[in-house]
Amino acid sequence: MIYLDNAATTQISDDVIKAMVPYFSEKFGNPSSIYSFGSNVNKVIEESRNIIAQIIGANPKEIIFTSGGTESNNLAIIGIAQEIHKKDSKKNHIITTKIEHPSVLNTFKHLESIGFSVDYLDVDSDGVVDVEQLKDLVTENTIFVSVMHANNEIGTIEPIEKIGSFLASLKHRVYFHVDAVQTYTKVPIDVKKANIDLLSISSHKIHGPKGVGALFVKKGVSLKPLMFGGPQERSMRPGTENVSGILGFSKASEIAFKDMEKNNKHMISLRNKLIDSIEKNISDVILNGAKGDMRLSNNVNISFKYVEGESLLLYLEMEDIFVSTASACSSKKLEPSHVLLAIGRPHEFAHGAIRFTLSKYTTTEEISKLLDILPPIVKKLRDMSSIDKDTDMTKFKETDEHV
Amino acid sequence: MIYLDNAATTQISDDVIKAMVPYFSEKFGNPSSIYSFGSNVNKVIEESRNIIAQIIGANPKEIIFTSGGTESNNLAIIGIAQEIHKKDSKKNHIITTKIEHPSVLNTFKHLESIGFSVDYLDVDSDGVVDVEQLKDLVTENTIFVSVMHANNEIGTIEPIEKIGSFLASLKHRVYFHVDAVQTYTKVPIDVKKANIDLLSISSHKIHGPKGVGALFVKKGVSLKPLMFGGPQERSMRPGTENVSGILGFSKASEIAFKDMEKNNKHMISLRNKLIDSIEKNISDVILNGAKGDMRLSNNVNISFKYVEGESLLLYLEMEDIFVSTASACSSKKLEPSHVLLAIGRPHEFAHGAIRFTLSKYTTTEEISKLLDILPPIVKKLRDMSSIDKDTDMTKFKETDEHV
Amino acid sequence: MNMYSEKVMDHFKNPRNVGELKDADGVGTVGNPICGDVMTIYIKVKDNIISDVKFKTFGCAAAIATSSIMTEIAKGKTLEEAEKITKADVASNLDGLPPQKMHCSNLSSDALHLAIENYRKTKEKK
Amino acid sequence: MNMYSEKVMDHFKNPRNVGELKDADGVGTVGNPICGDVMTIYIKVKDNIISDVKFKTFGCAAAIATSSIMTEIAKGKTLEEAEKITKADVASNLDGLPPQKMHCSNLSSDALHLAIENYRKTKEKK
Ligand SMILES: Cc1ncc(COP(=O)(O)O)c(C=O)c1O
Ligand SMILES: Cc1ncc(COP(=O)(O)O)c(C=O)c1O
Repeated sequence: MIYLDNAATTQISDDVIKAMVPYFSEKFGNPSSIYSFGSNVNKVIEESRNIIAQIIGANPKEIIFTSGGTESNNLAIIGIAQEIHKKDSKKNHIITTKIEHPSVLNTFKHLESIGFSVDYLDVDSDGVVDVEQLKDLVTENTIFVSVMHANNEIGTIEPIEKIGSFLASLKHRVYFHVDAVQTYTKVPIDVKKANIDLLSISSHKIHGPKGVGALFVKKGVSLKPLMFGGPQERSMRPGTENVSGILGFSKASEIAFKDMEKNNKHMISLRNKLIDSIEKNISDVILNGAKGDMRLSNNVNISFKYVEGESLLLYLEMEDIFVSTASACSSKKLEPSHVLLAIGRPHEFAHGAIRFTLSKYTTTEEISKLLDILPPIVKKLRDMSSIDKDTDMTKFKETDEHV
Repeated sequence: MIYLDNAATTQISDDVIKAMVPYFSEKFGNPSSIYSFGSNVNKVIEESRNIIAQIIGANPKEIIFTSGGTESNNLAIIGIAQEIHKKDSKKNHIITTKIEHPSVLNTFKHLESIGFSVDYLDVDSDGVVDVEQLKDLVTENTIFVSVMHANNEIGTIEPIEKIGSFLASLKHRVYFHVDAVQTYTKVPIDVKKANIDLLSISSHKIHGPKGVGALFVKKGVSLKPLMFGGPQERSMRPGTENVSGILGFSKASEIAFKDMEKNNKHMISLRNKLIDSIEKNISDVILNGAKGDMRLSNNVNISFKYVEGESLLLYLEMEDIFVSTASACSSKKLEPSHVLLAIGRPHEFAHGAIRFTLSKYTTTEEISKLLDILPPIVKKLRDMSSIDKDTDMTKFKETDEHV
Repeated sequence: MNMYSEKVMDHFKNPRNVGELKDADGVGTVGNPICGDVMTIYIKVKDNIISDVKFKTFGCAAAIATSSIMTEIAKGKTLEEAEKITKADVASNLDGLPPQKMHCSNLSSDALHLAIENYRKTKEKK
Repeated sequence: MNMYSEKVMDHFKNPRNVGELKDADGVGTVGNPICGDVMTIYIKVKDNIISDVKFKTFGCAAAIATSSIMTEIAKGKTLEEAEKITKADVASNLDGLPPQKMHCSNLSSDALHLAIENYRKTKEKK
């Protein structure tokens, strides 16, 4: 198997599994218990908090464990919007970008539906958010701005430090949330220096277990919780803690952070080889997303014109190669990716986009094999295709109804 | 170690761990992916849904996986309250009992704080909810009623079938939520026969992993979600699924359900032995909760007068015996249990309550050892105590301020 | 296993009758690259019978497989029989399609019907 | 490890000076069974010095341990010295207490001070 869908989810490292298993069997106590068999388990949670806090330049008390990136995003966005709006009802404006993950976009749509005023920032053809537009849009009634650290589909890294320092320079307080699910332990970050108030991360994207994530909540920032119950996570996120999950997440964080530079170097070299060879050996392709340093180390996203992404994906699957057509979350939908449309790709090219996302486990041999297999598959599908470079696309543009 | 805190959390069975591990390592795909490596993982989720649905008499489509009992309760309560109130703003009344778990009570307090009108039903001295009072309180504006299936502290089983059929007999639609976290795979339930609309369950109470639970949502009942994002769990609960957790939960459910009768028989016999021997060998004790069939098979809750619970707990811990003083969730608080106060125990006895909760793994030898160790510990603490049966409690009653 | 039946995967992997018919008697194109599917069906007609049929498709696996099976179903049928082919026929010949892909079977029957219409119109004009 | 220091656990496990002093010169009781803690401290006074001290406590481990350590601290002190014992002294002599249990160290110093007050009042009357 050649697994190139690491932006969707990753394989757990053996060291992480080994660390987790005892917390299923012998060490199964409830961390809320006052006896040692429970409070020892609680200590593991506090150590995990410490490890993750250090990686992002936070204080351990500023880390709240959640059930994943989606919950972290929801808690941050709904939590700060409700909290601030409750205190000052004039404050009702919130800002994000057009290329966020559905767990941000749909949360904004929810807030919009209950009366908040929302602006969605444009991005340029590389997918870089328009900071000048942001500066124009922020008002005294703006509660917060949410911008992802890097896009999950096209891998473009956003200028969050610039946005953070702009927001920090304002006279009125505008909070800053960053969805760092795709960059955590890949792009270094210091939440203090970047003036971030809320930062979302997820375990299963960094070779940790699924179903666990965290939210950094800057000291002094208070959120309306999504859920109510026991006193866990300072009542911001009640419920018996997913102990083995939290431990697995911190272990995976530790391993990934230690080798960050080495892993990035490895992935960047394979990423560049993949992009360069495809551009050289296959005609009519477009790289989606930024180039070089502004691109995530493990992301390659290419539109193969005149070919539909799902077909390409399934032909690759027959060769035991696993890639993605869009964000894994929306892969059951038929609409083309909102991210590719936002960077200005015509629909017919947006449909032909394939995302290859590497991990530290990806090898040169795997990339070479992919590069052997890919051109004949693209050729076969193009030979079969009813459109090509001579097709007059304008004749289709009128209808937008599905037949 | 003699572990008698199985209402707080349980040890995972080896079979469950064995079933989970492959979904950490080889089978790590994202269930939302369209290629087989992901969709095979999705199949595991659907099989798990099936298993759990069968146990409670539901349709698989009616099961939504969550991060635990707390989230299930929050999703049910906030979800139905918001959904119905949005459609008909006159509907603003909700009812629960005084003895619910904090994840229900604090969620009601939250709804109360944003304007819902709330009634908390009384219970009798056994902890049985007052159904006649419920009948008096229900109005045309009542949205739903939430009653736990069995109480987590004192083990009293509530007449939920009676409540369900009363609610179903009303002319106007009043929804029924049941927190079945403590009874799932211990007390048989059929959600259809009991006229239940929403039912919460949790994995880590039945020898499954922590951080996973489920909510039964009857076909046709729609809830406002707590979180927004991808299309997982029919958009009612987005986020990459905790695959190994869900599988572990269904595996644990299967095992527990298969042996339900056998396990109950075993636990009831040990439970009765424990209650009878304590009542016989230690003076001035009171059993908290109902007797016989109306008591959960694994729960023993006893107030040892003139002794404070935490001290007793820690003396037992020195003997490697683990018990609880109140609900694990609130065990860091100093206030006596709201449940023991609701059944009318005076504060000084409420402070001396110890909960022993058994599991299928509890042995006769363990119970015998406990019964040997307990009387001298109680005696030592009573000898040390500043109150006894001759103390005039009334002289204390005036002050209620903490010194 | 992905979401498709073995039959769909077989037709997707080894599509029958791919290509153009240079001297086609009728051609039908449906769909829209904006939606991600464009199908063209070419037919040769001899004595009121579809004697040859080919397709070209830009689209997902379901679009390709429905095009392929459609060519097999249509070949050798009279025009009247071919006009009666429904999307349900297409889907059932493929042992079913996932719900969100059912519109593809629509597309291929529409393309065939358009090709027949095109043949009739051309003949009238002659 | 539970939330308590080894020193707390030692005093909880082997409390010093448990019991009543039948012929006590001063007795102080504080706390409330409603809150879960009641402490009684008994003192014997000789030449303005606390010559003996005992306690009885209904309460949690912290309540028992603070009572126990208080008897050790107080014994042999002059009344004036004993009156100056603060809750901080008690907590630090136990190598600290969890935040939510700090009120227990309050209780034991209060109980001692009440016992001294009781001794003084009784003496005046005589
Ligand atoms: C950028 C981004 N944000 C949020 C998420 C959601 O994280 P999770 O799958 O842990 O809910 C994802 C992954 O799907 C993501 O890529
Ligand atoms: C009755 C009851 N409801 C809800 C919960 C919460 O479940 P979880 O710990 O899975 O969040 C518990 C356990 O703490 C419980 O006993």
